[in-house]
Amino acid sequence: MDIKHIVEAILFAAHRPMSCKQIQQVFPELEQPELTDIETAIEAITDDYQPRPIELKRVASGYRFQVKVEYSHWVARLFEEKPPKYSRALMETLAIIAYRQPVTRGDIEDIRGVSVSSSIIQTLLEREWIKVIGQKAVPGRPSLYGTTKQFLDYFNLSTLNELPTLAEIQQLDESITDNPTAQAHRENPETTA
Amino acid sequence: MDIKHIVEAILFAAHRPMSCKQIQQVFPELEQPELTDIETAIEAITDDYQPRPIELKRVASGYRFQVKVEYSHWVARLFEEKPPKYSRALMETLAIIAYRQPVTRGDIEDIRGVSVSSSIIQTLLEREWIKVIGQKAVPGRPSLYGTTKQFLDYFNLSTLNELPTLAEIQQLDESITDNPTAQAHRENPETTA
Amino acid sequence: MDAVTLLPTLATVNGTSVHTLPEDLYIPPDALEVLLDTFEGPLDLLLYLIRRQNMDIINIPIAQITQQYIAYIQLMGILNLDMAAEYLLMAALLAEIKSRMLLPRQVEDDIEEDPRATLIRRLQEYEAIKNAAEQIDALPRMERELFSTLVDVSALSVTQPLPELPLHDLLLAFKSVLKRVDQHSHHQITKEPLSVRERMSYILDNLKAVDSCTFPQLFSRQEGRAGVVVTFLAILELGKERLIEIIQAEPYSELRVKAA
Repeated sequence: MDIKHIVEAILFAAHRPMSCKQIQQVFPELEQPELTDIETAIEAITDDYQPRPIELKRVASGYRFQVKVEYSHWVARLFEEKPPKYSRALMETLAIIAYRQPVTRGDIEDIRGVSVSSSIIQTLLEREWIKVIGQKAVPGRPSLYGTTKQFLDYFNLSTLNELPTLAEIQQLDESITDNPTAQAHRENPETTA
Repeated sequence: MDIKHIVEAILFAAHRPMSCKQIQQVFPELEQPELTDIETAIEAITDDYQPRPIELKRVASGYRFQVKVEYSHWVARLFEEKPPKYSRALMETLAIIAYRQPVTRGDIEDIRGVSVSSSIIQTLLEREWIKVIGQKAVPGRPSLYGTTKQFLDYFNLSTLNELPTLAEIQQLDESITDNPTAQAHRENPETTA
Repeated sequence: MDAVTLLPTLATVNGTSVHTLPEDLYIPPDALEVLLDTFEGPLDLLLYLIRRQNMDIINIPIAQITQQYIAYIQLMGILNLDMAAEYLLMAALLAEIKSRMLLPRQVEDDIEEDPRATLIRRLQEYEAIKNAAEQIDALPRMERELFSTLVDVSALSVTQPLPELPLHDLLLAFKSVLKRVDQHSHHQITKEPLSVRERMSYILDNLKAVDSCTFPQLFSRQEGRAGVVVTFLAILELGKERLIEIIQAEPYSELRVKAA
């Protein structure tokens, strides 16, 4: 059998990058081709796949087939996972920043009565719902956080003033929702919107 | 971008069999090709890989790329673990479920003439080769078992029809005796069975 | 037969110990070693006996096969092999068929199914399944002859969708904060209009980029009176919370505002 075909089969079936030496070892002892033969085969295979959407790529530990980067956009949906849900702590933190801005992390902790993890602040910053708008003039100069335009956009508000007042929030009925998908959410925690 | 290339990239990236419908769903909503376009692409890809050591194979749950059987000798050496072996009892139980589904454990025992151990049923369920497809309307309501798509996938089949044909059960002559020579060539259309 | 002849007593048939095998009892020596392990049950053993002697299932000589089967069973007993009850049941069934066949036939009025026919059908069905199982076992299968391809996708940049956050959920979270604060807190959540808090953030954010700005620069004429009021309240609140400094270098000079 053709060495090139065997090498190609091995590269496709291996669950890890394979060096020429490792490919050689896969052959039974008495049938092992020379390393140069394997290199030649790899070159030929690399050329063969030029027009295809996958490529034989050399990485640190050897060769492996991979999907060409330009197809990311197309195959991405294969790997999309159900989006996670935000924690209660994150929602409370965000709400406090929205209503009490500008606030420091210490302020948020005072109000919530528990510490606020860095990862929550990090997530909110990455989501661009909050930003650092200054430093408080106290020892340690903690960052002051405020909400962003993206925050308003996400919640479909034109100004912060459109958020319900504290009084309105106190009246908020837990069973009434502004958003039918949010309702479905609570009725069936398994489904993700 | 060419649909064929995208379909090929999806099939390679999926790491599981993909049906035409599933492939279609991977495309962004407004760019989804027709199912017939995907079928055409799959045919073209299948042809393209004819000369190569891998093939696009149709199994029960869809299409998957796999190494051609003739290369298994080499490729098997990539894996240190020996492939799992299954006992005759398990294979016979599986065969009965495949050919006689839906069947209860009692039916399987009747055909094999011995009791079926729970561990065999358990193994088959865990491998997802069989599943409970209902309960028989008799006292005790025993589970009815049937085979799954994963069973067909594993054995490289696309439908149950591709299973080896079962030997036909010969009809019996009514007047059978203990004397084989006297019976050997007698034909009698009235049969008991 | 060597393995067999080593045994002191092969079987006890009708109270007599049998030391040599009857001529018509065919027991291949290789079968003895793995006797019960090899057979998947009484049907399998029967099939084995039939097939080894090239008999036709449809026309099994019941007398002969019964004798052989029972000899096997007895042998198993002697060898102390764990024998499933099904084997004994089959021996009983065979004996019954044999005795019924010796009786004169009751033609036509015999509505009961011929027990031999039932056995033959079961043997046929079992043999068909047994053969099919062997064929399925021989099919190319994953992990043994078939190997899926694995193409790396780690180079692909896949963006994960971000969690959704319905406004209602956000407000409910805040409501529970307010409840906790009400219950046991020295902390007051004051009831300033949100426009003031928003403006506070806006002013601070703008002061971040510059060292300082003049007081009038914070106001925008286009916003009208209401806007001016909101900005003024925001500046006062920022000053109160010591987030900004309002500086006047000398009397009557321009007021300047800078971040604290």
